[in-house]
Amino acid sequence: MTIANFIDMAFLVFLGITAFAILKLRALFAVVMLSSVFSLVSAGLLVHLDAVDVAFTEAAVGAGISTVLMLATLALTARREKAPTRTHAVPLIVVFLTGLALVYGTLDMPRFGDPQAPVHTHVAPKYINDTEKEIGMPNIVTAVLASYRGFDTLGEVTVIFTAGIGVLLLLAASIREPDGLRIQTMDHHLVLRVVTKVLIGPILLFALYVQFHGDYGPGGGFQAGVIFAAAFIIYALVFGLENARAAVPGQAVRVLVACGVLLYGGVGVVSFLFGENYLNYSVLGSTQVSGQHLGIILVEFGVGLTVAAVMVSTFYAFAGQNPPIGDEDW
Amino acid sequence: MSQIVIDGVSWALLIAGSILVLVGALGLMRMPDFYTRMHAAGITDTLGADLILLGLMVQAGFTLVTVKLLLIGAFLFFTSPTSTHAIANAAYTAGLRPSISEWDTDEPPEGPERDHGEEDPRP
Amino acid sequence: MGGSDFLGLFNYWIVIVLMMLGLYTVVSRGNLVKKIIGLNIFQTSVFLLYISMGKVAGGTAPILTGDPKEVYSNPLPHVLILTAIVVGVATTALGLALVVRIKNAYDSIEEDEIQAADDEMEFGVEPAAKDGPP
Amino acid sequence: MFSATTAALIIAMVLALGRLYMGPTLYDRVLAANAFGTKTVLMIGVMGFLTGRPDFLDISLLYALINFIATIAVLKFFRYRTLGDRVDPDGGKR
Repeated sequence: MTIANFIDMAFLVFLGITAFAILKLRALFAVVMLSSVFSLVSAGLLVHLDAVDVAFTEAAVGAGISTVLMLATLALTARREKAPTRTHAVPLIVVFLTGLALVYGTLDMPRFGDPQAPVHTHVAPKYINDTEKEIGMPNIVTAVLASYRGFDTLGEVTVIFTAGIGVLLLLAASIREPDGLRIQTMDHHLVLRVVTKVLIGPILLFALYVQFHGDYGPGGGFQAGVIFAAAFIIYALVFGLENARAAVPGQAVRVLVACGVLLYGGVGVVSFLFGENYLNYSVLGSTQVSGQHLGIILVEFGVGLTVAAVMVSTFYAFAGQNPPIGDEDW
Repeated sequence: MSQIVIDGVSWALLIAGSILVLVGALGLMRMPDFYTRMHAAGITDTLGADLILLGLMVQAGFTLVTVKLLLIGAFLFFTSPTSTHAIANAAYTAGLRPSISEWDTDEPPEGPERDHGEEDPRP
Repeated sequence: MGGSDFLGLFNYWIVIVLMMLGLYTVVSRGNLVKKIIGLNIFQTSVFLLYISMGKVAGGTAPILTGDPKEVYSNPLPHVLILTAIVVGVATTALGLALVVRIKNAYDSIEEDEIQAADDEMEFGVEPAAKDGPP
Repeated sequence: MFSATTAALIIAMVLALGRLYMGPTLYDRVLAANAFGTKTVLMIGVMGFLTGRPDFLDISLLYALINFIATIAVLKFFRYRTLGDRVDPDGGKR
């Protein structure tokens, strides 16, 4: 057993323990902390399994945005799960049998890491061999994401767009304008304010780096969008939601949500006008490679715009709800 | 020859960092109350992390990797104490007091008495 | 079954365990936030299944190094899962928004209490099992 | 040598996970989660060197950042029970 196996197993066992603890604990706050750790561990495992781009996304999304949204929900709902009132014999049996069937199914699967597995013998070799020639960028994942499977990604961006609209429809109606004065809650946390002020610039810079360096290293629109959103969210957390809304108005963010999808779709239409297939970027530049580069940068920028805007407006919608619970209840 | 020196220095740094991280984690597990645990986790972690990163930097030499490690180190150097400070601040203002068993008097601690576990005080 | 089978299938087995833990959390817990977290666990385990299948022994991350003999792991699952993660958080946000609205409407996020309130509204019966006001 | 560091980090992660599970106060859990995050940052850095391709430190950097943001969110949640602004009901009259 090599050190690689050891890391792999250690991470998997961590995941199992964490998931079990999530099932067992009834304090919802602890559950949210554990789910943030779950996502950290799974991202570590993803790095180990060579999926650096995926780990990047999981780190930003799972440990950052998800945790913040879940905390916002807890602040608006309840802090503790009620004790179960019924027995769980039937779900337990069903789950056990399903698991058994799935384990039986794995016995016929190709072994972990087998290079001859069917997954590795069809389209993947084409992507790996042709990316350099056809797209001309080192990061195969970005090339496949934005160019070879551009339709998929357009679909995913549309799903994110739709989910964002759904959240706004559900929550925007109940954002109440308060009668009282809004209190800048974090005013006296001097250390936090200074450190945050120092860090926001580098965070935005890092997001830009991730956005535009995605062709050469791990990164791209999805990750960068989430990091952008994280910068605005930390600003809103420390300096107050009102100030954040003054800096980035909710209206503008909602417009940006649509702009990103439009940019993505628009690049496809432009390639139409040049007489090529939808989302074929080769015609955008003088050579195929330069066209692909331009197309991928534009498309990734659209993705980043939509993702960032959806995340920020979702956060605004959650944080803008007035908590129904008075201080003495806690 | 120089490779041996580089390896030696980086290994020493890595080992020192690993030991500090281990000690910190042990303290996090074994210390009796919240503030002592924070002491263990906060202080040793910052130094341990930076030592490990320093060890990696020595391995990497003058490359982009070193710049990134430097950034991570700087970031941890800023955020780790800030987080620890913020947690301590939140715990203290919420009324959690260090347990000082030797000087413990019968008087209740100052500040609003709140529930710090997850038990919901409401019926 | 030999040792290589164990190592070769260990990833899939743990993934299945995680999947079942997530599923069990969803079906057996009445709290809606907990259900959503269970769904997230299930989702992450599916991601891990895909990525495990994409791993090639001795391979490295699919970012070209310029070395023609380099073995790369399969980039296709990475692409699929990368987008799935972001879509996953968007749908999680939607689910949480629904939970917030349910809390506003029913003043509870426990499944049985919501069911009881629904029954009461629809049939006008006071359910016997209701323990205390929500 | 990187393996030794990896092993030390894994043990430290186990201990942090234990503290996270045991509690007993909310603050212990946040502390443990924060410590766990720091260890993951280091782990990913060391893992890059272990596999001989240390180009992926961007992920570590992102982790350090996200960990900080999550901690701030948690603390704001503790202190003020909301992630938005608090409203003073009498504020208009003062």
